[in-house]
Amino acid sequence: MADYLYLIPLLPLIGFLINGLLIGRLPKPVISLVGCGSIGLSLVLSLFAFFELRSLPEASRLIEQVLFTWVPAGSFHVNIAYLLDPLSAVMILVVTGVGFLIHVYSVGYMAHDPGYGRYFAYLNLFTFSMLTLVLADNYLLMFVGWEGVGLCSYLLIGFWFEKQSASDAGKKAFIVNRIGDFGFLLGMFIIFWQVGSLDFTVVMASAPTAFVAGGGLITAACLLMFVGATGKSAQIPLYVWLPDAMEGPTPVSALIHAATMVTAGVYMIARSSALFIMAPDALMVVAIVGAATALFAATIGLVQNDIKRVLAYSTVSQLGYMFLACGVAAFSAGIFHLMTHAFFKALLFLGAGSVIHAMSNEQDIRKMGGLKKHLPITYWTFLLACLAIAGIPGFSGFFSKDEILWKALSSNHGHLLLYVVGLVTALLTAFYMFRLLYLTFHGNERMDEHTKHHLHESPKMMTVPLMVLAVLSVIGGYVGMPHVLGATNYFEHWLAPIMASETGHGGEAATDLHMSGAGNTTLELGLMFLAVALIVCAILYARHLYLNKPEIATRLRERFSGLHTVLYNKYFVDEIYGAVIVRPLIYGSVFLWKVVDVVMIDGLANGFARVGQDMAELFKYAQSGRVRGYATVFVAGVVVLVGYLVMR
Amino acid sequence: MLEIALYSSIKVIVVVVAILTGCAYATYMERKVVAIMQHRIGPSYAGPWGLLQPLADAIKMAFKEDIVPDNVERITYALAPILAFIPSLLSFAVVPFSADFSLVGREITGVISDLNIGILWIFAVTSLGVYGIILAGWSSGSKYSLLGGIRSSAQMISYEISYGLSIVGVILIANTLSMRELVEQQGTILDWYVWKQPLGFLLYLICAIAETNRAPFDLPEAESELVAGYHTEYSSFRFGMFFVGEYANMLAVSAVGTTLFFGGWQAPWGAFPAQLSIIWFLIKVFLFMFFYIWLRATFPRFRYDQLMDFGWKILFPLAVLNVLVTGAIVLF
Amino acid sequence: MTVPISAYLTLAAVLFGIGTIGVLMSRNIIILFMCIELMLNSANLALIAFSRALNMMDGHVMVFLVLTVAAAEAAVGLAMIITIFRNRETINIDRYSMMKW
Amino acid sequence: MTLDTVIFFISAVVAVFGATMMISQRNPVASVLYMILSLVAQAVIYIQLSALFVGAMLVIVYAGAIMVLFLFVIMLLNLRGSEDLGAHSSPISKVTKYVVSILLFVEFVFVIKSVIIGSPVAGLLTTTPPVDDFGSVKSVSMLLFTKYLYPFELTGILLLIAVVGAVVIARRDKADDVEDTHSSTGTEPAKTDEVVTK
Repeated sequence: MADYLYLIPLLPLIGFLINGLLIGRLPKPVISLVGCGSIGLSLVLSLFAFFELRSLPEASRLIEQVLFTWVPAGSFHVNIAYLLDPLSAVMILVVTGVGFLIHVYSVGYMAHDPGYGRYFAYLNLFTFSMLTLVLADNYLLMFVGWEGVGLCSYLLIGFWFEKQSASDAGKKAFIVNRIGDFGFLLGMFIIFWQVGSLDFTVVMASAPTAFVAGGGLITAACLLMFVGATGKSAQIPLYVWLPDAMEGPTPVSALIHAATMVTAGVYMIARSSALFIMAPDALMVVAIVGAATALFAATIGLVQNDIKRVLAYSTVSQLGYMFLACGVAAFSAGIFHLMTHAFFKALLFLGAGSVIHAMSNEQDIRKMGGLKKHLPITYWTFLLACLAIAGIPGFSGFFSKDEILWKALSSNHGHLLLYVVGLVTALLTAFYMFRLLYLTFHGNERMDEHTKHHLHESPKMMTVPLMVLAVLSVIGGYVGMPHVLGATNYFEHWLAPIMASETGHGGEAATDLHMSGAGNTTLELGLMFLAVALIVCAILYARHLYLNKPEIATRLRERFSGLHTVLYNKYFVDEIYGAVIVRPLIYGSVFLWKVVDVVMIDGLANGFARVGQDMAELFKYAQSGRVRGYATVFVAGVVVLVGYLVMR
Repeated sequence: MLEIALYSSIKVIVVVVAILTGCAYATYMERKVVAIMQHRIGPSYAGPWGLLQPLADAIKMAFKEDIVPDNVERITYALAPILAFIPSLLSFAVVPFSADFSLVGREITGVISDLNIGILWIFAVTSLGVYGIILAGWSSGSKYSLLGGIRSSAQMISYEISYGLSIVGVILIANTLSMRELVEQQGTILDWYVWKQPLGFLLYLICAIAETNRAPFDLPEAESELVAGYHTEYSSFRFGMFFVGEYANMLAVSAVGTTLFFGGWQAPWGAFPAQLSIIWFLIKVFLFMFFYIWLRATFPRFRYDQLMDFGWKILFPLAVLNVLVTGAIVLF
Repeated sequence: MTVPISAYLTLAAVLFGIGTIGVLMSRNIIILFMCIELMLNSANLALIAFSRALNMMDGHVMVFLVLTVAAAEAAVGLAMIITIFRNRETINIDRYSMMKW
Repeated sequence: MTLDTVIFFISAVVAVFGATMMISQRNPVASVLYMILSLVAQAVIYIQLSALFVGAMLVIVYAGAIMVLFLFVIMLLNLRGSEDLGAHSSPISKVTKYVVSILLFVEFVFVIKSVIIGSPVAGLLTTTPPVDDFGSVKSVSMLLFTKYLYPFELTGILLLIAVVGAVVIARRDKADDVEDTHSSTGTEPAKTDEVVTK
């Protein structure tokens, strides 16, 4: 049963090995075939696995495949084993599905890059790592994938390593991720210490007995793991790497920094839901950080001029949403938003890539405009994505976002403040997304003549994935329609068996509301309409500002120039980090280098060497090179030896 | 005890005298045979048919002035001819001349000493024979002599191995190292080991010629290249000793070859009066000597590199092959 | 036999001592080499004497093996001497001091 | 004085004389000759000890081959003992060397006196006659190819290695030859000048 499971991560690994070991020796079509084909096969297998899982009875939807024992150290026993359950099934579908589309898109996008083979090798390695992460059946193997995606993101962000900013961004991503990883590791240690195992099934099953609910230990473990999640999923305070990561090729941004890798943190928290549910304090932290990040990033997104940067902050903001969902114990809502976000954010990035491609690598939206007629497919798909992310009813983003907002208010862990922040963020999101849309595709053509001359719609290889993603962005949400609209929330139902709920029993999450009755339904519907109305207003205001009366925007900017500067410079967070953390670190390092290392350690080592040298200088005369001298010593030795034997 | 010593001494003296005479007449024989082969007459003035020529030579050598050049190593220079001469005499100690016979009521053995490692003795002694030549070449202080000496030592080392291996076949078949037993095993002409060891015999013959520095292997004294090689600086009696030593060596290897491959003193048909069996020994040795001289009259000299190549690349592998094949046959 | 084994052993010791002195004192590498051979031979003599005394042939085998080793040693050693002499034009072992610091 | 004693005495004296002369000669050829003398004397002692085969081998291998090799090398290098080996050693080191050597000898004698004499071995040589076949080729070979087969094979390998090693060490490289001729042609005039000025 599903014994092909291991093939799902293995195929990309094979693709990586083929492309990686034969770098520079394969023709481009072969590279493309290997790169896309391996992911495509993984996708097919994932679909098989998904349907196989679906055919099982609800209670036993869990397929575990143990390949071999990895670490057999006493009581510490770790397998290389893959676990397929509803959660990981969703994840592998998202990863392989979106990943496959992005691979295909990359064939067109990277067609003229000299590092074509390397690019696909990295991409495959990344997919392998991500699949390992989501399919792992224990924390340690998950950590392997976790580190793997970190490594790949470093490699891919710095793909154009000849560019200083790109390699800096790569390093930044790596280092910031490290900090988070450290927290994750510590959290893992606490879990192992208490539970004695790292297997998900064991941990989740024994968590209620191993930990005291709401106790300090479980809170610490959850917070530490959340630190890891903030690193990987770009939350405050470790979000700084993500906007810089836009230095990589655009499909990479789409794959890593929008659709898959950044969701690892959300996935991890959802995976550990049984633990988090026992630590309300940690959940609260998660919710607050998520909400704060969502708002914070959205405000920055308002004023950015780089098309990819806007999208990057949008990603950070949307990830905040997901954490908000997790923080109010609506894990399935978080995963739902993860999925829909993967669709439309990938679409947005790929669309941006298409624009950049057409604009000869120009990324500044102030120099765009009026691209609608030049790039019709890109425009329409981009528009669909914008509608989706803004939360217009009927599009996927609406369902997931609405669910999160409702849960933020209605959940046991929810709060009015969280809801308000979420709502404001939604408004801001709609606003800046349509600002982006209008500036890019509508209005005057502000690019120079040369670029204008070269404007062209992207090749089929790129537009087809766009269209597929557009379809997904639109219909992706219908699997999770809210009850209030009279539909069945298939998605929540699907995930219910493994998502911990307040009562500790699976399958009841859907009815887990502390308010009940018709009034409740009315409230939900009312809020839904309120949100939609506000969002539509925001969109219209954006249209007013950036399409009809651009001068108002300029005037606004001048009036609030102080605020604008702060926002434009991302609240000076990078600078603050630089002053508070990096600078002292450098001074400390210089001290260690100049004083401790050079003077003390090197001095000690050199001193030993000096002593040895002086001794050698003294004793070298024994090595006269005169054979007879050696022979004399030798014979003298024999004399002593025989003498000893005789006298004994 | 004393009696044995006495008889042994008598035997030794008889053998030594016989060998010296034999050497003397071997020179006569060589001159005559070569002369006839070259359509000359050879020595004919001293005595009937020149038969006293060796005596005349001996007298001449003994009375010529003994010239010792200035820059010779004197002790070595004096020692060299003796060293060249004595080992060949010593090797006769284990060669059986005749069957045991009784003379005036006494049992007389046909060998001076029947060592059970007779063949090894011969090898030990002949391996010492090279020192005469080497030291002569060295001590003379002349470059021709030195070249002769070096050539001789290299030649000896090269051919000694094949020489030793060539008779291993015989030893393997005979299962003894005693010369006497070897002869006794070769009762009739059919038992001669030359038939069982044709390759071994051929190798022995070639190596023996090389070991005795005879043509075509006479590079240490090659007249046309080195004047006279190792004995260029020798004259008078010392030269005579080299001269005699060379013939004594020839006689020794001939005697050993006879013993090993041709049944020694055994008559071809077997039964023969013991007292006269020495005749067959002499006949066979004579034939060997004749063959030697014949070769000298026939073949030109080897070039030095040819000599080395021949020794190492042909004789040595063949000798090893001979030993291997013989060993395999004896074993199975 | 009337000669006691101690006489043979003493002779071996004397030869060994002479060899030792030769090795230590001789500056001529060829003579030095021969002294080593002499020392080997003195050991051989002791082996032979013990063999005879104990009526065991094992000592003879040992001598045989020692002879082989000596032959190998001489071959390699002399080859080295020739090579070194080609470069240094000397057989004075004290001038073969290129192995020093 | 029995015959045995006489033979031993004479051989021992000759052996020691040869060895002593060997180390005291300046001329290596003379050294070789004395060495051979000593070896032959030792061979006589071997034979006196019923080691016929090994004795013969001693003469054949040492006197017949190894010493010829020494002579060959001496002649090849044309060493006449004329090279001034100088007196570089300090008196102290000279004395040290003598003292060390003599100490070693004294210790040996002491061992012989204290261990051998008085032990059961001491009398064995004079009382037990050699067993049949003692020291013959057959009996030595039997041991060699049965009990000591592996050491025997190992020494065979050692010899092979030594042969290869000797060839490799003593061979002149072709490239060296070319270089030699170049350099010799280059320096030849200078050399003749030197000779002339001398």
